[in-house]
Amino acid sequence: MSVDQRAGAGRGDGRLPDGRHGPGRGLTARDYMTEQRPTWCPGCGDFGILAALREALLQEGIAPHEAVVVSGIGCGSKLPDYMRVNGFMTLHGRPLPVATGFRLANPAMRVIVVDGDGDAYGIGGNHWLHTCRRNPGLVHLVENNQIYALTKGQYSPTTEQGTRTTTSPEGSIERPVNPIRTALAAGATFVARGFAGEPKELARLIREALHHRGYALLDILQPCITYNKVNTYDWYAERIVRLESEGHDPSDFDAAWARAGEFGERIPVGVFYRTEEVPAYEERVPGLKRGPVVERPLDDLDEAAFEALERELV
Amino acid sequence: MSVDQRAGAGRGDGRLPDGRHGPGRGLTARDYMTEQRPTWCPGCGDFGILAALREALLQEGIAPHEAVVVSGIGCGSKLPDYMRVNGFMTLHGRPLPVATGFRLANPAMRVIVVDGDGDAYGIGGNHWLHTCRRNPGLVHLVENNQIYALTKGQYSPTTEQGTRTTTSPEGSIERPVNPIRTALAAGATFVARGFAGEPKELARLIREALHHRGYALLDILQPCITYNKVNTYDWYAERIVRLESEGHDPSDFDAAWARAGEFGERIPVGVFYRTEEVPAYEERVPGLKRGPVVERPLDDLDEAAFEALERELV
Amino acid sequence: MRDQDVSLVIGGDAGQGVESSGAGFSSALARAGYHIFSIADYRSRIRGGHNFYQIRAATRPVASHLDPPALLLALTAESVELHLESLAPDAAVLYDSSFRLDAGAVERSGRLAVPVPMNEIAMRHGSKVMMNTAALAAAASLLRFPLQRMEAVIRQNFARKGERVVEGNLAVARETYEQVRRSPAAARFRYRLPGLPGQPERMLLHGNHAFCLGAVAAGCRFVAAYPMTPATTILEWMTAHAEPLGIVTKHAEDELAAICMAIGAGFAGARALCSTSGGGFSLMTEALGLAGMTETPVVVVDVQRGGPSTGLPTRTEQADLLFVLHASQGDFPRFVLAPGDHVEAFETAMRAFNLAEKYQTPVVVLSDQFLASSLRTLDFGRLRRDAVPVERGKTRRPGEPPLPGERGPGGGQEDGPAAGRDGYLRFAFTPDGISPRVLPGDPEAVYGAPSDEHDEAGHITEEIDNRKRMMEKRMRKLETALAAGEMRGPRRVGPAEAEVTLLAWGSMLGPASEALVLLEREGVRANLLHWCDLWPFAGEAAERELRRVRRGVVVEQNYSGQFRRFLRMTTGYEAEGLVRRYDGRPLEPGEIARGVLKEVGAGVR
Amino acid sequence: MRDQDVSLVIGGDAGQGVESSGAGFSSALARAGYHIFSIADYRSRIRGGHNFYQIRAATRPVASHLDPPALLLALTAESVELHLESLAPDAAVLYDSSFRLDAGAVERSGRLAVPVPMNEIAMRHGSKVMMNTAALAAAASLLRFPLQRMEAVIRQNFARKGERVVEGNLAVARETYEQVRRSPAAARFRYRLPGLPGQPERMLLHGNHAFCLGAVAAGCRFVAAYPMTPATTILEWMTAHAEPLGIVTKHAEDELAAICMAIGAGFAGARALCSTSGGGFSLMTEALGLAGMTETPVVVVDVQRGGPSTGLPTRTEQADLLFVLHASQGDFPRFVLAPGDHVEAFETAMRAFNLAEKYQTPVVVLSDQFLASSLRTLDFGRLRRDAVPVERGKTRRPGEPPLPGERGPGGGQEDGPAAGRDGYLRFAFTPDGISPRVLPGDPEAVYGAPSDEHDEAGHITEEIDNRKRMMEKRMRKLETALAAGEMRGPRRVGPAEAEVTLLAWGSMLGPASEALVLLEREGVRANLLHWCDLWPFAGEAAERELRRVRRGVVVEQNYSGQFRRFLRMTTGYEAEGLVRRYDGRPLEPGEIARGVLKEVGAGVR
Ligand SMILES: Cc1ncc(C[n+]2csc(CCOP(=O)(O)OP(=O)(O)O)c2C)c(N)n1
Ligand SMILES: Cc1ncc(C[n+]2csc(CCOP(=O)(O)OP(=O)(O)O)c2C)c(N)n1
Ligand code: SF4
Ligand code: SF4
Ligand SMILES: [Mg+2]
Ligand SMILES: [Mg+2]
Repeated sequence: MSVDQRAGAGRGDGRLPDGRHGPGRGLTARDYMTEQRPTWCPGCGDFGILAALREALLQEGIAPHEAVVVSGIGCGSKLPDYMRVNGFMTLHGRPLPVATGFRLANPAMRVIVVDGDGDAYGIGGNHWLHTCRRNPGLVHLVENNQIYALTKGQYSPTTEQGTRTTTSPEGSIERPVNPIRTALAAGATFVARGFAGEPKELARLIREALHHRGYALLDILQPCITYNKVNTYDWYAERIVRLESEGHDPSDFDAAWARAGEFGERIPVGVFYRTEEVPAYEERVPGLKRGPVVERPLDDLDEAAFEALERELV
Repeated sequence: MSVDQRAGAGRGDGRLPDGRHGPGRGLTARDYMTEQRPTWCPGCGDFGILAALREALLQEGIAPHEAVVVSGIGCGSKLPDYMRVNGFMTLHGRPLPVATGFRLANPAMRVIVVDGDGDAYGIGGNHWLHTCRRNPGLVHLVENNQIYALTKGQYSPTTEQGTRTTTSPEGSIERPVNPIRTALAAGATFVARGFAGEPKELARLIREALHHRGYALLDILQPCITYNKVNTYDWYAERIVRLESEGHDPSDFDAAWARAGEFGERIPVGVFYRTEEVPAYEERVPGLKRGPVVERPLDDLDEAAFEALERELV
Repeated sequence: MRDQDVSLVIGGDAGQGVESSGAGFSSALARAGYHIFSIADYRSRIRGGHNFYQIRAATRPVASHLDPPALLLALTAESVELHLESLAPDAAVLYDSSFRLDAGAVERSGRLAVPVPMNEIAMRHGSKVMMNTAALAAAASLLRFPLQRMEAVIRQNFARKGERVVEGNLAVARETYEQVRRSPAAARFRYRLPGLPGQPERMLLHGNHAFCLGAVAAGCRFVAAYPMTPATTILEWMTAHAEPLGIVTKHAEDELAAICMAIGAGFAGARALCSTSGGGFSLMTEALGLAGMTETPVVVVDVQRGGPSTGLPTRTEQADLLFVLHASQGDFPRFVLAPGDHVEAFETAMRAFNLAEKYQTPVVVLSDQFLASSLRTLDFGRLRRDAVPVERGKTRRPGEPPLPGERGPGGGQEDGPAAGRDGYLRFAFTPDGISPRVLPGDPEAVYGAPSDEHDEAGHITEEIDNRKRMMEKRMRKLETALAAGEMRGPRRVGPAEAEVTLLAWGSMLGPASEALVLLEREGVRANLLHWCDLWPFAGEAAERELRRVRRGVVVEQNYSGQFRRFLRMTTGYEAEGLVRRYDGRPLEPGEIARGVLKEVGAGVR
Repeated sequence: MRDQDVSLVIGGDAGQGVESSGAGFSSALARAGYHIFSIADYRSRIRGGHNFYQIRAATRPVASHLDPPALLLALTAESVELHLESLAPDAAVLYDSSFRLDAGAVERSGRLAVPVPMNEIAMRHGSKVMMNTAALAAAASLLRFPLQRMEAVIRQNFARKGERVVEGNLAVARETYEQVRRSPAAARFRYRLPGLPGQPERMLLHGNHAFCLGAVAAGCRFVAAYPMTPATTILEWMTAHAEPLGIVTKHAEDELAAICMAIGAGFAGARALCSTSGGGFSLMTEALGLAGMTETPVVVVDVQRGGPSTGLPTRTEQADLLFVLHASQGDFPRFVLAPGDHVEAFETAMRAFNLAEKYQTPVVVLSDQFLASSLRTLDFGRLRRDAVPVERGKTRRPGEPPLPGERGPGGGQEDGPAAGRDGYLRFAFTPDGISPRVLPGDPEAVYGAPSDEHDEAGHITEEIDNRKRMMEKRMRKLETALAAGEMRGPRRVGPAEAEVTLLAWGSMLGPASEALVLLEREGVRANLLHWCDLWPFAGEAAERELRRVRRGVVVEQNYSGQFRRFLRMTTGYEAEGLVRRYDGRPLEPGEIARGVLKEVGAGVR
């Protein structure tokens, strides 16, 4: 089922309740541009991710003011600074809870998290684990360059064993995280992998994620041309296989688990797993039954209600 | 293969290099006792875990001074205070890194982590995730009572969906962590589940874990008679099935993954998965090639070696 | 009617229901018209170990617990041993007749030994668990407290357990009440708490309740926290009221997440709260700086407990002061407020949310276990919502008309050099340091907020001149707040001129105030300066008052005299004396008075 | 030979190799016999944006960078724009002939414009990347610095890239050198850095190197950290030397884990280090209290950078002072030391590990980006290991003979009431507050260490009297350290009597010392009091020195004058003036001197 077929197909389509989103709203690529120039190394994979995100928002008709991009700290986490969109560049490892808080206070806005493999799977691992099972309506783009880039080349949670970095001069002795498998085990309801070297395809995956009801993890293979001389564009390109073209059924959890085990000679990209059966967290929060917090007046507690609270204490 | 058969079977047997450990060293149950009386509620599952741990150490011939029990904060984390053993009662959620540091500084001692489900899978989740893939030689006993007990009954990461607690008066809306599956996905090399209501059997499992080469997770179902009125002794007893008696092969990763999915009408206990193929982290640390840090003199850097360091800077 | 001021203690083991009995009796006394101040003393464990509950009931409002108690209700023999010494000379000791107890020792100490077959009566009408009912009825009887008041509380407490349980308990209460009333001891006991007809109904609430009421009154509709004694009841109260009031509450995976969620919600425009104790606050320090740097409003309440580290989890201390004032790397503006009592806790909550939004900064409220957990009565009308009207300052929602100066110099132009494409400068340099804030979602104001240093439009920059101006802009908010009179100087209690001045902050307001009365009884004319507002510090007001101090004694609950050092740092004033306690138990007025006398020595009078 | 003291700047874009060129030139100058002080100014990004590197070379030891530079080596046209103003009036500007640059403007400003076809020469002998070699050769030539010194560095730096690359670079260097030497500009340039024959070899190291050397010399064999600029090079250096020196280094999953690992290792008996910057330190505050409460030795170094929050990641600041002094809930003993320069960084590392073990507490070393990253030359023999012999105090390993008092009062008896079954009291009350510590593994000393309050044997207890005594015992360690003379008062630089006294701490030692010379040139007799040891604070020594201060000006790198406030809190002394910088760039001696003159105004002379 393609994105466009599914658009508007009920709860999981990610649309705002009032149908504000959607293509054909007169938005243009220019709307997502700023005069700020990226400080990334020329050739960095983050350029592809930036382009893909802009494209996806445009195609989905999500205007810059209707979304917020929450990022961590690292090379890739500077992304919101380089496009026109609401941005919150938070702390290393903490964008998920910040984004969750935002989403729970204002579920009418689209909340997109962009961070690095260090942010997401390293220092921020606990938030990730709990976000997977909590399932808030967030799109999570992990710029996975398998290295700590901004701090100049230490091994990251996804660095392959044996890789020499400044903190592993004899080769890293830790087995890497498998983000896809871990997310599946932790209960994620949308788990996908993309490649920064294919921005068009990546944009399509981001759109898929934007249509998901709950938490959508999109792990993005991102070449870092300066500090990762192993996992280059060519290295990835040689290994990438497409789940879609290999007949993978993203609704099949066991198949997803099996395919998630591959990362070596063959690296599958695409949607591993997706279910729309699990409600987004915010759909079930009792405190939101009266509507988004930010849309209610601050003084909606009237005199009688307040006195009732006091009377409970007699 | 039973524990006794395997004892002494090479690297994975958990023995000290000099064979100091082992049964028949004249140790008695009394050696593990203190005059300190547990403050747990009468009937608490933690009593069974305490008994099982004492029993396992005795049977393995690990003397109190040869082990250190590192705990977090919670009802169950008071355990080291109630037995004679070196204890380090650390912070809520942090026993794993403290224990890892201890183990890397002194791999000659047995390091056992005891903490709650809140510690291990809640606030300490990130350490857990990375400990699984890092594989240090730690035995990790999680007193999983599916509740925050010491703080008087809030939902924990393992509380079942829909359970009413003080922080989920309408029923918890988060899907619980599946500790077994998450550990498997994260790369754990020994993953087991025990039941506090069967201390003998539990002691056997702890002994298995003590024989493991790397990180051994033992998730222990622990009734909390005060705050968890759902998952009682009876509730567990009715559901427990034994992996061993059902012919499960712990070396079969896929079978382990499949069985780990069961938690409801049937709750498997026993060893889900075990491999001795992965070296313990400390076996591969370059800095340990010269032996345990704590056994080397503080001034083992001689004048010539120091000057060589200075000369690198010319 | 004569003035009454009676303290009583219920002592027993954890798990015996000491706290619920204490709360129940407090409630009965309150409904009978007494002013109440109650504290619970319990251990960080679920069962076992001695706990006690101290209730003070008086015909005038009371601000603190007060020793010595006139009555001990002993649920274990051990509690007699532990409390006997601290009782009033003519106190009574109520205990179960079956206890192996040296009644002679009690009598020799001058106290009245009152054995009552509570257990037996309980067993006769139901079961052992009804013994607490018997005990409360015995105490009521001894104090001549009307039986029907006890009956009402029993009915209410046991209602959900069914009629049989209610009836059983009522029977137990009646029989015990009668038996004690007719005992010779009753006649000898001189303390009385008769019913007080004509008194108005009052609330009976603890400090965390008061804070919660203030928070919801201020429009707080987002709470993220991780359970931690003694802050947990804030999250729990908020969660219990989440659905009807429309509050999003999140029990997060840890404190790092809790504050980050609150900051995310604050960024979105919610009034967001994060409640914790010192250990959790430690985990929040990094994110506190995030709020400071990105100028995101958030309120954090640190309900202090005994430290360091896990320390004394269920006990009180005021030892996070210097930490909270300076927590997180670098310099950034913050507010720190430490309410003195239940009313101030309510008001401080309201002020905190206003300050957070008006100044776009984090606000830390310093409470502690003593304030958080002590129960006291308040007249209706004492919690005045209108005293602190909701103010958001320069904040607007999407769609609302632009704020003055929102478009900045040269703003509003497409691609204008200063304001960026959106013509909106989220971090505009302004004379007062506060930049107009448009909540995310406005088509005319799309912007970013980075934890890195940034320019007026919110883009990351390391440029020198911008950095200086941005730093100054942020820090200027503190001066603006001071100039606007947001920060209060010390509140003076007692006479304007005094021989000795007590200097206190936070929860010590009540005990220190009551100590003044005791000092006066000793012939010492004393007054009190009490600070709620700690940062930014209203230095001028403080110095004005401090200049009048003849002999100053700081009263606080920590080892190192943190407030004393703080006063020196901010005003240069060095207090002569220090009365402190650091064993986790709240300073009691008598203890303060004695401590003050000792500190200022023979010099007084 | 005449005294030389020349500063030069290399400016260009990130990714252009500014830093490696600067380090290479520094190294060549150092080997030629110059004393060097170099700083890098770079941005928190991998490529793009202006960076620069400033080298000071002198014939006498230098303790700071010093403006104005005599030479600008411009790798981009932009760098001319940015630096021209700050150059010495007779400075030279070296740039590529192809730059579109208004040479006339340079000349009109009085400076010498020296265009060199560096790019062209580079292309001719190899490729564009060799332009940096050309640039360095050009600078060398202009300064009359011997070509063969540059050649040696080129050989070394390019050796691993193969002979062809080496040869190409050498050819580039030679041709450029020759061409500049023959240029008319060369004759007009008055600054010279000829070879200095006969000078001893020296180390060239940055502050983090010095700290690492001190740590390994002190027996530190365990490092856990999470990468964070500008502390990362500590972890990296340690890791690079892990195998040969037998150091366990762990790049942890986060800072929470890093400090907990270090504490676990410290508990086991290793000398354990944890390196971080302010943001990481924020995450460590909770565990700092764990170390304090369980009396576990651990050393944490906070290499400060520009805050708040992510702030200015690659820049310097001294704004974590008050935070670090009070971090974590509750009161517990800690040491805080802030070394002033490279030699003191070495020594402080050694002292830190001794203090941590002798007093069984956490020790925090406050460094900063300026100290951590500035390169300077040191004579061999300056890093004196024997100055701080390894001391473990009352610590023993399993198997070693018992420590005095180890068995405590009543200890040694089986089931003895006080000492527990093992007869060993890990937390024994002692007059000096330090309890004998047996490392885990001893059959005679099995014990527990809880983060909850505990008794002498290490069991959890909330008992009042024990709590008081345990709290006092822990805190007494600070008095013991002071009484033992562990803590140093201020170091005085300059004359004993002065009109103006600079008051500084940490890395400001060098710049402030050099400012004294400049002040003297202005006719102002100034001296400096510099503090390395901040907590426990040697108050008496400080007060003794402060009493002699006529006009005091605090010099520090933060907005709010944290040290100035700290001095007031600890001594009551309120400095008259404050010279501060808070844009992340290190204060420079000239700037300090001007600032001091401004602060004390016309009052001086
Ligand atoms: C608490 C904290 N610790 C450490 C850092 C330093 N730091 C900045 S970015 C980064 C890692 C970057 O790696 P990653 O998240 O993979 O992003 P990348 O730069 O590779 O895009 C680190 C460790 C920080 N900013 N905050
Ligand atoms: C940083 C921090 N946050 C919160 C707490 C309060 N706290 C103590 S125990 C506990 C949870 C206990 O749950 P669990 O780990 O499951 O242990 P249990 O009591 O159930 O055995 C919490 C939240 C704490 N001590 N430290
Ligand atoms: S260092 Fe790597 S990740 Fe960072 S900008 Fe350069 S290429 Fe991209
Ligand atoms: S509250 Fe639960 S976990 Fe804690 S001691 Fe009691 S039964 Fe055990
Ligand atoms: Mg990365
Ligand atoms: Mg639990």
